[in-house]
Amino acid sequence: MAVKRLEMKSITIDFPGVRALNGVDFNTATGSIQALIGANGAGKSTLMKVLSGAHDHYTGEIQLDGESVEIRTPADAQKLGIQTVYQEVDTAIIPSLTVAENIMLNQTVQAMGQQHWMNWKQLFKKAESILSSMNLHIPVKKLAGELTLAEKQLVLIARAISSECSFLILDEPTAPLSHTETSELFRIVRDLAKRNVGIIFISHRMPEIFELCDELTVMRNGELVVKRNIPEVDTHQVIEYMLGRKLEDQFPAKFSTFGETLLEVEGLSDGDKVKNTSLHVKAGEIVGLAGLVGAGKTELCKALFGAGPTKSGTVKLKGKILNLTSPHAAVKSGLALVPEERRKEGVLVAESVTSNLTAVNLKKFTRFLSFINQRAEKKTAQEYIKALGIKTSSEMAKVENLSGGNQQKVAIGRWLIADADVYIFDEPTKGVDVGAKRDIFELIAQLAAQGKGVIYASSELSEITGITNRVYVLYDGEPVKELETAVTTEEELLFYSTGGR
Amino acid sequence: MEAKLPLQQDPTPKKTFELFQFLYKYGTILTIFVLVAIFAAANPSFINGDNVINILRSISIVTIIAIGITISLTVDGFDLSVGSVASLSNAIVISMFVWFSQNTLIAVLSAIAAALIVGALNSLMIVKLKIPDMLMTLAMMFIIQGTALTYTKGATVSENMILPDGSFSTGTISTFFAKIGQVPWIILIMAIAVIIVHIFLTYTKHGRYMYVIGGNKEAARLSGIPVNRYKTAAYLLSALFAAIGGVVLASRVMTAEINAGSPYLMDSVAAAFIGFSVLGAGKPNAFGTFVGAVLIGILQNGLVMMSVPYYAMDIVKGTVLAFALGITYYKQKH
Amino acid sequence: MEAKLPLQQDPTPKKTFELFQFLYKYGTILTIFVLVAIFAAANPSFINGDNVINILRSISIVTIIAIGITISLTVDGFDLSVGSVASLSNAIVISMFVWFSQNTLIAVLSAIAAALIVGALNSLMIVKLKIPDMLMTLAMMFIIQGTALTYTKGATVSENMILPDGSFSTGTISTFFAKIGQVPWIILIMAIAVIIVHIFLTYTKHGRYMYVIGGNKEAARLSGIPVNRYKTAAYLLSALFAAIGGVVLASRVMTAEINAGSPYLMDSVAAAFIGFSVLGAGKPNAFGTFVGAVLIGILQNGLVMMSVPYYAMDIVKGTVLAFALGITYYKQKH
Amino acid sequence: GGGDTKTASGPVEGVPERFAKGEEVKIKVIRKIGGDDHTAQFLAGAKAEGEALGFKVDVFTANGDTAKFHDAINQGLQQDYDGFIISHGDDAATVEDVKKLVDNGKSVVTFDSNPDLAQVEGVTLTSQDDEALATQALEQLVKDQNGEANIVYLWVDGFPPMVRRNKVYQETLNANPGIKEVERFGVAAADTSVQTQNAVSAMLNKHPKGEIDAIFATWDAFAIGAARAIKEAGREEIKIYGIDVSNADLQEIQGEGSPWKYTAAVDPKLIGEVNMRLLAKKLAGEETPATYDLEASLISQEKLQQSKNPVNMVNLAEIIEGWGKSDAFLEDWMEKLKEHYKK
Ligand SMILES: Nc1ncnc2c1ncn2[C@@H]1O[C@H](COP(=O)(O)OP(=O)(O)OP(=O)(O)O)[C@@H](O)[C@H]1O
Ligand SMILES: Nc1ncnc2c1ncn2[C@@H]1O[C@H](COP(=O)(O)OP(=O)(O)OP(=O)(O)O)[C@@H](O)[C@H]1O
Ligand SMILES: [Mg+2]
Ligand SMILES: [Mg+2]
Repeated sequence: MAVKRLEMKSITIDFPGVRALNGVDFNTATGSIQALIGANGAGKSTLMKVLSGAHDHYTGEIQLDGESVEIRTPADAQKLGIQTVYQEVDTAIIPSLTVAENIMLNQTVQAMGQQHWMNWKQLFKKAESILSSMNLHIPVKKLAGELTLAEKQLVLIARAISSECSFLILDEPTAPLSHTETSELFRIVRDLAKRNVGIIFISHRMPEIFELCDELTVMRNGELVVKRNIPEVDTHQVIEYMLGRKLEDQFPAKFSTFGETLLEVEGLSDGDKVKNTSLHVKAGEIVGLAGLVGAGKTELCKALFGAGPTKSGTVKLKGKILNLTSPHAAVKSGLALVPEERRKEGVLVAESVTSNLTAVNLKKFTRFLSFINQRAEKKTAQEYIKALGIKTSSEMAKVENLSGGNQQKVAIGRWLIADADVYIFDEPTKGVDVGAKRDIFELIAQLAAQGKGVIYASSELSEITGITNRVYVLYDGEPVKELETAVTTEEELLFYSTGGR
Repeated sequence: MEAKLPLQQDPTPKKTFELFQFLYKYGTILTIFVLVAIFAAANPSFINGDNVINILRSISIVTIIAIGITISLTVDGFDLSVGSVASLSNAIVISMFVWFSQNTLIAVLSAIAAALIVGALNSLMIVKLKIPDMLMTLAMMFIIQGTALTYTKGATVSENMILPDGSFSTGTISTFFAKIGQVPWIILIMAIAVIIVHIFLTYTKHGRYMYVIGGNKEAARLSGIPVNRYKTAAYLLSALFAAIGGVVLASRVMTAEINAGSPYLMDSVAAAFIGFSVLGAGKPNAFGTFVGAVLIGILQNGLVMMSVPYYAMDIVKGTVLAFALGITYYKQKH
Repeated sequence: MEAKLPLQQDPTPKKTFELFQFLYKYGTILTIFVLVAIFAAANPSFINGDNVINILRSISIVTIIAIGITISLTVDGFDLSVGSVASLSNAIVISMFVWFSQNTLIAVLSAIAAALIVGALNSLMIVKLKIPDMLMTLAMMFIIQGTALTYTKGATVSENMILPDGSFSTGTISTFFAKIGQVPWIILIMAIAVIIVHIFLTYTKHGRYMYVIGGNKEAARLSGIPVNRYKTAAYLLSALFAAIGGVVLASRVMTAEINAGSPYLMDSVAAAFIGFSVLGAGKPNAFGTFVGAVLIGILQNGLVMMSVPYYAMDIVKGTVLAFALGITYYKQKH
Repeated sequence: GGGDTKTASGPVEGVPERFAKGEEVKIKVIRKIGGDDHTAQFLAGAKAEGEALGFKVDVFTANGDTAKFHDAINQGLQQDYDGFIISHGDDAATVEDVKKLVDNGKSVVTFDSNPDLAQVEGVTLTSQDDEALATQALEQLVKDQNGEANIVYLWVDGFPPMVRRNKVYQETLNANPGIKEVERFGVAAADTSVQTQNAVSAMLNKHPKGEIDAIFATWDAFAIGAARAIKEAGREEIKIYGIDVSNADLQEIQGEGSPWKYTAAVDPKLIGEVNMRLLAKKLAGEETPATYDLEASLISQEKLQQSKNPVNMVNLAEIIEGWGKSDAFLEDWMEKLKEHYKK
C-alpha cells in the first residue's frame, strides 16, 4: 500500500470582517490518524472546508503526493478521494428523504456515471449493509428528519464511509455521540486507517484524541501552532498549545451547603419517552442527569421546561405547583433552559449578539408602551460579551458568524440576564473547547453559589462527576438510580446507564 | 460491549398516533371518497361514466400545469409564472394557425419554444442573480402577461378575426390540432404527463437529485450535485408543462383570449400543495398533485351539479380545502 | 512551486464588494430616482405637485394592505387572504350605510370586526392545526370571497340599489365617511399606518419578538416567547390592515363591487417583497414596503403619462420589478 | 332527477301542451363572464322570469374562465335540463357545445355570443344592439361638442361587443375630422374601475385644463372610474359619454357635479327576461327568430337630476320611456302560467 501525502500550503481565507485562516500549513498522510485541535474559532472547520471544496475563495496551494491539485468544488475533493463529515449536522442531512438515500447520497451522485435509473432495491440493501457493518439498526426507510441528532450524525458518518476514499475528514463527529457509539466509531476509524485511509479527526475531547490518534496538529487564531506525534505530548501541553497559556483545574470547586428544596418533580410522564420521573433540586445544588444518548435526557429537560407535552405528574417550584403548558409559562415561573441543539433551538442565528442576549428578558429593557431602550440594551450586551469572553467582532454581529463555542456562550449568557431560579443545561459543553468549557463550568458553579438550582444533563460521565453534587441516572426514559457524586465513579454511572441493576 | 442502544428498541407505537398517521397519509383520498359518496347520493348521475369523463377533462389542464409547479417545488422553488406562460403559448399556437397558416407541428413547437425562453430567463435570474423564486416569477408573470397582450394587441385571436388593417385572417386551425383538446386525447395527455413525471421523479437519478436539492440545497452542493443545472432544468420543465397546458387549452377553446391561462394558477398551486401529503409523501410529487387536482375537480363538478348558487361555491370549495388541510396537518401537532 | 492561483491576484476585492453592498441597500431607491428622472424628462408635469398627490393617492390602498402582509411576513407567515378581506370589509361598510342606515362608526367597526374574525380563524388553523400559512390563507381566500359574494348576492352595493324584495334601499353614505377616501385623508391614513407599524416593528419589544419568531420559531419558543400568541396577533393585524384598506377603498369608490379588493393582492405582495431589501434591511419592514409601493405607483402613473399602450404596461412593470430585484439581489452572489 | 311534483303544479288551462301538465321544467343559465353588475342583473332577470313561469332555474358563471364555462355546459348536458341560456360564449368551441346540446334535444338561447350561433338550427342569438349603443352615445357627443373636440377613448379590445362598439367609433372619427383622440386606455381586470380612475388621473395631469373636452367610455366600469378621477381633480368641464348602466352608475350620474352626462344602455335584467321567454317559446315548440337585438336607450344626466326621487334601475322606467319594459315574445299563455304559479 503506497502512502499518499497531502499538503496544504499557506492557506489564507477572509470573510467579511475576519481573516479566518492566515497562511496555514497543514499536512498528513494516508494510513495515519491525524488530530486537528484548537480552541473554538481557531479555524479548524474552515481549514477542512477548504480541503473539502466547500469554500472556493481561499488563497494558497494544495498538493497531493507533491503534485499541485485544484480543489474549488466539493466534486473536486471527492474525485481526489477526500470525504467529509461536516460539523454542523443540519447542513448535510436531508430531512425530507429516507435514511437510505441520505447514506447513499454520494454514491448516487458520484458513482452513477451515465446510468440514469435508480435501483431502489439495491440502494436499500446497500444502505442496510453499511449500517450493519457499523453495528447500527436504524430503519433505512425512515425519513431522516425523524431521527435524533445522534442518529443523524451516524447516518452522515455512514455516508462518508459508503464510498472508497483516501482521506476522511471527521469534524467533531463524536459531539452528539454516546460512549458506545463513540467506541463503535473508533473501531471503524482504526479499521479504515489500517486499510490505508488518512483520517483527519477534530474533537474537543482530549481523552479521545489520545486514545485514537497518531499525530496531532494544533491551531490557534487561524494559524498553525505546532504538529507533534501523540506519544511526545501530554494533555497539559496540548492545552497550553491551544490556549497559549496554562489551564488550572478544569472543574471549579464544589459547594456543599444547600438551601431549601427549589424544584420538586413528582411522577412526570410525557406519554412517550419520559416515564414516571421524580426528582428534586435544592437551592445551590447542581443535579446531574446522566444516561446514554437516547435515554431521554433531552425530553426530560424539555418536559420540565414546558416545551414538550406532559401527560401526568406535578412540578413544584418553591412549593408552588407549576402549570407547564409552554416555555413562556416556564420562563415566567422562573425556569431557564439551554437546549441541546444550539443552532436550531438555542440561539437566533440570524439576529445580532445583542438581541440574542436580551431576547429572553427584553422586558428589562423596555420603557413606556414596550419601547425598547436600545442604549441600555447595548450596554448590557457589551458587559456580558466581556464577562463571558465571547469572541465577536461587535455586539451587532450576527450569531451565525460566531464559532460554535461562542454561540454556546451566547446561548447561556441570555439566561443569565433573565435571572431565573432553576437553570436546566442540556449538554452545554457539546462542541466547546476546553477553555470555553472551563468558563462555562465556572458560570454554572457561580449560579449555584448564588443559590440557584441547576440541572445538568450530559452523556459525558467525566463532566457529570466533575461538576454535579448529586446525579440521577436515566435509562430508557426513567431515572433508575440516584447517586451522591462524591461517592460514585464513572464506572458505576456507566453500569446503571447501560441498564444494570 | 454489546449492550443494545435504547433507540434500537422499537417502542410500542400508540393507537392515536397511528390514526393520525393514517389520516395524514389518506386524508385527501378519504375526503375524495366522502365527497363522491355525498354527491352520488344527491344525484346518481354524478358517478355515471360521462360525468367521470367530464371531471377528468375539466381537471386535465389544471393537472398538467400543476405538474410543472410540482417540479419547480421539488427543487424548493416556486414558479408563479406558469399561468401567464400558458396564456402566451395559447396565444402563439392559435396565432400560428390563424395569422401565419402554419401546420400543427410548427404551431406547437413555436409555443413550446417561447415557453422555454421564459423558463430559461426565470432560471437565469434565479440561479445567477439569486433573486428569490417567488419574486422573480412574479415579475416574470407580469412581463409575460404583457408580452402576450402586446402580441395579440389585446384582442382575442380566432379564425376569421379582423386584423388591424381591416382585412380578415384566413388561416384555419387544423382539425388534427382540434383533437388534442377533446376526449380521449386531453385525458390521455394528462395521464401521460402524470406518469412520466412520476417515473422521472421517483425512478431516475435526476429526479432524486431534484429532491435532494429541495431537501437541503447546501448538502446537495457539498455532495457534488450541479445544483444550478438542476434548478435550471426544473424551471425549464415547469415552463414546458405550462406550455403544454396552454396548447391543450388552445385546442379546447380554439381561440386565444387574453390572460386565458391565468385562472389556472390558483387551482394548480392548490393541487400541488394538497398533493404534498398524499400517501404520506411529505414532499411535492406528481401522483399527489393529480389527486389534488381530482379533489378540486370533483368539488367543482359536484357543486355545479347540486346547483349550489355560484356565489356560494367558493365558500364550499375553500372550506373543503381547509378541511382536507386540517386532516392532513393535524398529525404534525402530534 | 509558487504558481499563484488566479484568485490571489485580485487586489481590490473590497471595492466591488462595497459597490454591491451599496446597490443592495439603495437599489430600489435608486431605481425610483432613475424612473422619476426619466418620466420627468419625458413630461415635466410628472413631478408637479398634483401628480405627486395622484401617485400617493393611487398607492395608498396598496400600501395599507401591503403593511398587513408585511406584518404576517415578519413572523414568517404569509397572508394570501388580505385581498378578499378587503373586499369583504368594503362590502360590509357600504352595506351598513345603504342597507341598514348605520352611522360611520358602526359601519367601520362592523367591517373591522368581520376582518378580525377572519384573522382569528386564520391564526387558529395555522397555530393550532399547524396548516402551512400559504395553504390556509389560500383556502380562506376562497371562503371569504364566497362569503362576500353571498352577502351581496353577487351584486354591486350602492345607494338606492334595488333590494331582493323589489324595494329600494334608502340608506345614504355619510359625507364624513366619503372624506376618508379623499386627499389629504387617504394619504394621511397611509402615512400613519406606515409610521406606526414601522415604529412598532423597530422600536418595541413586540416587534422585536415578531422578527425573532420569523427568524427561528423553535429558538423563539424555547426563549420563552409566546410564539402562538404573537403569530395570532400577526394574523389579526394583517386582517386589520386589510380591513382598513377595504374601508378606504369603499370610501374612495362609494360602492361595493364584488371582489373589489382582490386585485390589490398581487401589487401588495410585490410591494412587501421589494421592501425586503430597502436600506439593506434584509427582512420585511414597513418603510421598505412603502418604498416598494411607491416604485409600483410611479411606474404605473409614469407609463400612463407616457401613453404606453395599456397592454405593454405589464411588460414594463414586470421588467422594472425584475431589474430592481436584480440590483438588489446581485450582491448575494458575492 | 325530477319526478316529484310541486304544490303549485297541476294541470293548467290554455297553455302549450309542454307546460299543461305541470311537469317540472329545468333551465340552466350559463354565463362566461362574471363579477360585474351586468352579470348579476342579467342572471336575476332570467331567474325571476323563469321562476315566474314555474321553471326551476339554475345559474352559473365561470368568472371569465373559458374552460370552466365549457365544463359547465358539458356537465349540464349530463343532467336533466330542458333548456339552456348561454351568455358570452364568444369562442368557436361554444358553437360546438351548443350543437351538441341541440343534437341532444335541448333548447338553447344565447346572448352576446359567437355570431356563428345564428346558423345553428333552432338556436336564437340575442344581442344588445351594440351599434345603436355606440351610435347614440357618440352622436350626443358630437352634437354637444359641435363636432370639435379632443377626447379620451376608454376601450378594451378582445370582446365581441367591444369590437362592434369600436367599429362605430372609428366610423364616427372618420365622419367628424374635428373630433380628435388624444389618449386611450383600457384594461379588463377585476379592478377595472379603480385602474381606470388612476390612469385618468394621470392623463388629466398630463393634459391641463382645456386640452381634453370629453371622454367616450365604452363600458360603465370605465366611465365610473373616469368620473371619479375627474371629480378628484376638479376638472368637471370634461364630459363623459358612456355605455351600459347599473345602480351604482345611476348613483354616480346623479351625484352633484358629476361629469358623466350621458349613458346609452339596455336594461340587463330585461335581457335576461327576454332570453327566458324566448327559451319558453322554444320549449313550447313555437316559432322563434334566429337573431334578436334588444333595443338601446340613451339616459341623460339632466333627466335624472330632474327627478324628485333618487333614480335606480327600477324607477328609471318612470324617466326613460320604455326602459325595463318590453313585451317582446310575451305570449298570453305566459301570463296564464305566471298567474298559475303566483304564490
Ligand atoms: N461563513 C463565514 N462567514 C463569516 N465568518 C466565518 C464563516 N465561517 C467561519 N467564520 C469565522 O472564522 C473563524 C473560524 O471558524 P471555524 O468554524 O473554522 O472555527 P472552529 O475552529 O471550527 O471552531 P469550533 O471548535 O467552535 O467549531 C471564526 O471566527 C468564525 O467566526
Ligand atoms: N427529532 C426527533 N424526531 C423523532 N424522534 C425523536 C426526535 N428526537 C428524539 N426522538 C426520540 O427520543 C429518543 C430520545 O432521544 P434524545 O436524543 O432526546 O435522548 P437524550 O437522552 O437527550 O440523548 P442525548 O441528549 O445524549 O442525545 C430517541 O430515541 C428518539 O426515538
Ligand atoms: Mg468547527
Ligand atoms: Mg439530548
